[in-house]
Amino acid sequence: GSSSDDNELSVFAAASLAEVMDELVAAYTETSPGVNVAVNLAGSTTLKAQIFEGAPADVVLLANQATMSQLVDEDAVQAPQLAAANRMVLAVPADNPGGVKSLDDLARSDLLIGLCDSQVPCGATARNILDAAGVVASPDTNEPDVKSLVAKIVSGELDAGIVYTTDLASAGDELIRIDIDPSLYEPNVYPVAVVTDGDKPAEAQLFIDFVLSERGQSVLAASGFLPAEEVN
Amino acid sequence: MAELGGPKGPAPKGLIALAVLGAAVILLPIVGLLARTPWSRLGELLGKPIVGDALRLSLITSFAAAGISLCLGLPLAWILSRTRFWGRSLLRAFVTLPMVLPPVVGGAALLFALGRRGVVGEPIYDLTGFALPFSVWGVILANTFVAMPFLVLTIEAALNNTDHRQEAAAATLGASRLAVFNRVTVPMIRPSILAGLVLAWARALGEFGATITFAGNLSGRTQTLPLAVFVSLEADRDAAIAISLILVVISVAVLLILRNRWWSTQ
Amino acid sequence: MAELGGPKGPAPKGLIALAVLGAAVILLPIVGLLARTPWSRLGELLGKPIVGDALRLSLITSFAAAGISLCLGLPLAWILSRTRFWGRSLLRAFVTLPMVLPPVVGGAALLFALGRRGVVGEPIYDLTGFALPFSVWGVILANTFVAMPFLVLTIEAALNNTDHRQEAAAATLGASRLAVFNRVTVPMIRPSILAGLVLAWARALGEFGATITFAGNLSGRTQTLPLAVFVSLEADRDAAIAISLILVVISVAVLLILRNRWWSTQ
Amino acid sequence: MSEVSGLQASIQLQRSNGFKLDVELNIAAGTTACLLGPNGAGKSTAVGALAGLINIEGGSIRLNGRTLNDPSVGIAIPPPDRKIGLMFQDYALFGHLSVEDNIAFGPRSAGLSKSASRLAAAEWTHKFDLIDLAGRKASDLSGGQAQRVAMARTLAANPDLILLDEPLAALDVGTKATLRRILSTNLEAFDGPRLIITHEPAEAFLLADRIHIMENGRITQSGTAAEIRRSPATAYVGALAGTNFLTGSTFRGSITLDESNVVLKTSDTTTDGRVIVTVRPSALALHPSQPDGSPRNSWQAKIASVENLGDVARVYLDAPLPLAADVTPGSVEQLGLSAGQSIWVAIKATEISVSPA
Amino acid sequence: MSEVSGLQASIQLQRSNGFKLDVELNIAAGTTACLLGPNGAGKSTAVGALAGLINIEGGSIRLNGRTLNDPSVGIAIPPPDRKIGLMFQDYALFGHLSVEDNIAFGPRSAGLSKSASRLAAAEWTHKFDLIDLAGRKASDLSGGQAQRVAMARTLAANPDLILLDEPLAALDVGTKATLRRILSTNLEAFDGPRLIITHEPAEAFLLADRIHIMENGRITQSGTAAEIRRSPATAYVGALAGTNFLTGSTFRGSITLDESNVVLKTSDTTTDGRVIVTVRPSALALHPSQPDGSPRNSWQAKIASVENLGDVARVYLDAPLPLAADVTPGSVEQLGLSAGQSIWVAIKATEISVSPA
Ligand SMILES: Nc1ncnc2c1ncn2[C@@H]1O[C@H](COP(=O)(O)OP(=O)(O)OP(=O)(O)O)[C@@H](O)[C@H]1O
Ligand SMILES: Nc1ncnc2c1ncn2[C@@H]1O[C@H](COP(=O)(O)OP(=O)(O)OP(=O)(O)O)[C@@H](O)[C@H]1O
Ligand SMILES: [Mg+2]
Ligand SMILES: [Mg+2]
Repeated sequence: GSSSDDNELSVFAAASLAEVMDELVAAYTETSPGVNVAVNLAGSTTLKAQIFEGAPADVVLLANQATMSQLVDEDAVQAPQLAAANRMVLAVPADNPGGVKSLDDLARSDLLIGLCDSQVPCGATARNILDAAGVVASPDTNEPDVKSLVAKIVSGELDAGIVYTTDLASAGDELIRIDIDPSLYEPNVYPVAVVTDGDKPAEAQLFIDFVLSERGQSVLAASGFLPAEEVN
Repeated sequence: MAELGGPKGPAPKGLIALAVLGAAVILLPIVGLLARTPWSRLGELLGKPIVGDALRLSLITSFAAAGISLCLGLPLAWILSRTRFWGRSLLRAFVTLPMVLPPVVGGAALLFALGRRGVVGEPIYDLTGFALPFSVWGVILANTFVAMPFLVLTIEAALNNTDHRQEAAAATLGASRLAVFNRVTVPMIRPSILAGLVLAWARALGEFGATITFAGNLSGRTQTLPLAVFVSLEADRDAAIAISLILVVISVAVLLILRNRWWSTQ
Repeated sequence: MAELGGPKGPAPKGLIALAVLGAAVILLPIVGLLARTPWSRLGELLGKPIVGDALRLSLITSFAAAGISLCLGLPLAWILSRTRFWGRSLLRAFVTLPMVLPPVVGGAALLFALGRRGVVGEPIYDLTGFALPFSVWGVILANTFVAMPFLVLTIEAALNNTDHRQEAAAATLGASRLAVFNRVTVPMIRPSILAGLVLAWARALGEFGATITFAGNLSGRTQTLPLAVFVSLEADRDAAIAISLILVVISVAVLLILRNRWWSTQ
Repeated sequence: MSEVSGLQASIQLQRSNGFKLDVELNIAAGTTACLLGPNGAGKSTAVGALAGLINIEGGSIRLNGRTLNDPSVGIAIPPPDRKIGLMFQDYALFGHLSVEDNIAFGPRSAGLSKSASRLAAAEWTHKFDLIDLAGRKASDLSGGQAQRVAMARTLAANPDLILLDEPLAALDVGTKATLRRILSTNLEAFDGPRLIITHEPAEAFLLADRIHIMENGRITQSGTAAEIRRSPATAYVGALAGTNFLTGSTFRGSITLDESNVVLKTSDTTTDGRVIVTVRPSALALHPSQPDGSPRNSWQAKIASVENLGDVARVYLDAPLPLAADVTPGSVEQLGLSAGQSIWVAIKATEISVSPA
Repeated sequence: MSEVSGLQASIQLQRSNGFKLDVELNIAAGTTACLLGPNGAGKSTAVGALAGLINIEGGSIRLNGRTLNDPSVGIAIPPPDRKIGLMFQDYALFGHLSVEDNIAFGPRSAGLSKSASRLAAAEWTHKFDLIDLAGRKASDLSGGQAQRVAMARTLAANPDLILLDEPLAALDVGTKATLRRILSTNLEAFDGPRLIITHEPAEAFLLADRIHIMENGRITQSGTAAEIRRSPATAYVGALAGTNFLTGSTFRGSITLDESNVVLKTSDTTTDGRVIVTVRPSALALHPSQPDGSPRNSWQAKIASVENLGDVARVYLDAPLPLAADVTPGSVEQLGLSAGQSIWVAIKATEISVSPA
């Protein structure tokens, strides 16, 4: 890597992990003083493109398995491990204007329904859930990322949408959470890996070890993530 | 025929050098894009139905937004340039804001104002049952919001450049301010009006953040080309590049149609 | 003192109506934004260190990008307007492209060209060990790439509006083309140069997609305000709005400082 | 200020460079006034203020009984509602429009349809001999062509008050005479007051009923051509060569004057009908006895007065014709010229010029 | 074309409206030519082509032996390298610059420093009596003021060829005479050829060594003032009133002529020194015997020839002074004027005008 600082560890992380990354880094610097972690937050695909183009990354933590697989295929990263998982819930605005009670309500045509786009993980999983539940929903928007979907539900522009558990943790009481049967789908996973071209593979592995450690996992759990072993 | 400007002499080397550098900053990345374009898969990638839908929608909404920007922005520019009122500088400063707001925030702002629960949108929705978001009108509004400031500023500057004698002459010939505007002012600044229109149109065509935030992303209804690009980026980068290429082709085509003769008063 | 334009009569009602509508399209969302701003938490939200870093970086990079755009874009506009060469229309069309490319694709294109593995970036990196991405230079470049076209088009249009007599007079007085440019042309179109500069600066200040893709999102190094807004949106929407408000305040302040007197040739 | 027609204006203002204008101008309906004065005297500023293009700070402007401008009571009618036509010193043609559309601009602004205004313009295009240029872009005209178009455009708008700022300055010798004639014919047809700015005293004397001399922002003298010639109030006015004007009818080179029964011969045998006859004071020769020789005109006259103007002496002649003759002080002495004396006056037919009235 | 100094130009071009220009213009170094012609004749086009602002399609332009333009061999020196100063008919001042900076523009372009060019400008500001205006923005000048600044700006650039397009048109009567004098003094100081466009024949006769008449894109006559007056080639030239010019020295109203030992009296007793004397042909009176009366000048002359010009007859007088006198055909008959005859010539002192040479 070309990082100006010899002690700097460059972590490329999915933007949806923005909040929890702050805490992870804080905890890690506590345990390993002297290490300076620089975090680059962007969409998983952007990160992938940056790494392909030679970006100075040491560790990469993505929000989906598919993108990581592409990095693996190109030998851009070493064997990935799973750092965490995330489940999905049905979210409705705090005042629930549509009177949504269950997944079945998503079939109602009088409601404004939002899903993630089928090309992004949360959208693909949401469609799997609907298929499995036998609900035929016609979404009014296919949001390219889950945060903009959440924002629209919070602001009341949408009557309901399928989002991650972690989103409810950060949205607080602005959203009502309706649980979805976990047997209907595979939860989304967050793979983490050492970047092949990085110039601090050892330090990179140390950081990954920390994320997978009890301390790291508890930080993730506090933000609503499931432990990685749940799906491993 | 011999008209205007005889032998000009070579353009100054310094200017050429800087201009070449400037062109390079813009052209190099485009060359990069073309170099990485998956030419062999192009047909397959562009054949998807969502591409056609998005293309149609992009054309409609970008031209509509440019048209609305012109209808509303030209008078706004004129008012800013030709009348004196309290708060004029402030108005001009605020009109510029959509340019600096991150488009996503711009979209959020639109929602706050005109969404189903918005300051203005809520009463409208309660009365008429009509909501702008998630409709093609929402896309056009979002595009107009981000595009109009470019047109307003370009035209206002051009208005400030013009000398006022011809307008004064028109007034003494009995032309009302409106007639002066239509028959003297507008023809005088035609190149800048066109430039403002192109800027607004291009900005609208490339608009992404405000649209997705305000109008959502539904193929065939609100998914424009940039949204299709963005969504594709997550899954298939090649498709994203291929779709971007459509944007490139459209805008080059439009600008070539305008040609040199539209760009000058000559 | 009595100068320029006597009694003007009221502005035409039709124009005022359209201008008001135009202003409303732009102002309503901003009012919406202000209405939803978490005023009580503002101090706390803006006190975070990343905000200060991002603010500093945004100011530096947006002004740098505007400055570079002016240095390179003004000559480019002049060449497009005042010289004739093969491919001029094509060059103009291509110069407009960054306006229509979704910024994320623009950022990708920059990576393709100037990244460490890029068409031009790779040889440079191999020779000098210097890479643009993930540095403040990368941010400035990305900003320049998206911002310069606005400046070029605005100024070219203004150049096409001007009448050539004064330039001709300067030439007969022995001024070289460069001297004519510096001493006659530039002063004549000062308002449009300023407008182009403001457009470019504002576009750079609000730039997000190309920056995050090309320069990354490293707090303190490449994270500008819009990127901070993006990150905050993921976690704390209120913080995002608060940060956006800084953008609003900066740009209103800059535009108010420019005041009316800078906007007109008077 | 109770007159109901014509222009009554009193203008006080200051330009940004500190130049102060303070003038009073009254022009009766149906009459033509000329404004004469040196460069920078404020002539263009004054007409700009009348037309409403420059704000006045004091005074008032009344046209046909209607107050157009009066800062003291806050009245300031905007230019298009004043119906005051102004021909700019630098033309200010609409470069993007054709000559025809420039001329049709006024009629069109008055509410005529496109075709009706074209028709109205065609008339003026014809009057000002611009038919060949009608389709040309106004930006592609020569200086003199542009001036003619500007004049036609102003008159075609049919204003209540006509202001012409140096209407003939760029015209060539031949066109100038023709156009002065066209102009004065067409001005006659306007009911309202007319004001012409000029540098050419001869033009002023030919066109104006009344002449106003402006110097350094003030009117220093007003009066008819004869009054001003007779008693120039300032050095500038004195320098404007005095010229004699007579009216009459001419036929084949013989002029029957209105003022007396003297018949003058002119070398201009092509102009017939009502004319203004101009005789330069220096062209008149005085003789103690009837002269022979080439001068075709001679008559006996009485001297009204003799004025010494320094280099020249001006001899005012009385019956049968009121004329001023300039001679050298030496001649005055030699011929012993004095008031009441009888003297022979001679003038060559080539010195008698006529222009259609 | 082997001369090495002066201007040798032959210009062929067509403007976008179809107007065709085809002229030849040769001006020797140190001499002044005037271009006279009706509106739209192509005068401004011709000087524009000389200055390199309008492309020529045929012909060539050579100045002091250097080829500036020759389409046949592809030479087209751009305007700034021609060292040809052009004063535009509509001034084209830099509105955003002060009067001083407008005048300093040429010196500055020649490479002088800011302060040196200001100094150079100051000299011209002084010569053209523009000191009071020096700090003013050029956009805020009156018409006549702007014209003076434009003239000073052109001369201050110290070009090899000076082209002035109607330099005196907007000036008031007083300023015009003064400026004509300033102009001719300063033109003398330039080594190169000078070309002045004007509509005022008197101006041309006063300023020019050689006059070129342009009509409809062509030169219809070239020659000295006397040559052109003597045999006008076209109706237009004929209409330009012929005026007699003599040179001499004057002292207190007595003119000693170069051409002969006749002493002329003029009423202008303030001008002293070398002068150009102008005498209008129509001011000359012919008498069979010595006239008495006010005319202070009379002498006996021989008639060289008599020409009938229609309305007037022009009598060319020979020794002692070569003058043309206009009389009516009637006088010719009555006095029986014919070549070889002796006749008395009289002219009033007030008709003799002098201007410093
Ligand atoms: N646009 C302007 N701004 C400020 N001052 C001006 C402007 N135009 C003219 N002036 C000044 O006002 C005074 C009067 O100018 P004005 O144009 O009225 O003169 P004028 O009598 O028309 O002269 P001319 O015969 O040269 O046209 C002059 O001192 C002139 O410099
Ligand atoms: N910019 C132009 N484009 C096309 N044709 C023009 C342009 N300017 C002038 N012409 C035409 O060229 C011809 C010659 O014009 P030019 O200006 O040379 O005349 P001029 O002799 O200077 O007349 P004036 O005494 O009126 O100034 C005219 O027919 C005129 O209409
Ligand atoms: Mg004037
Ligand atoms: Mg001309």
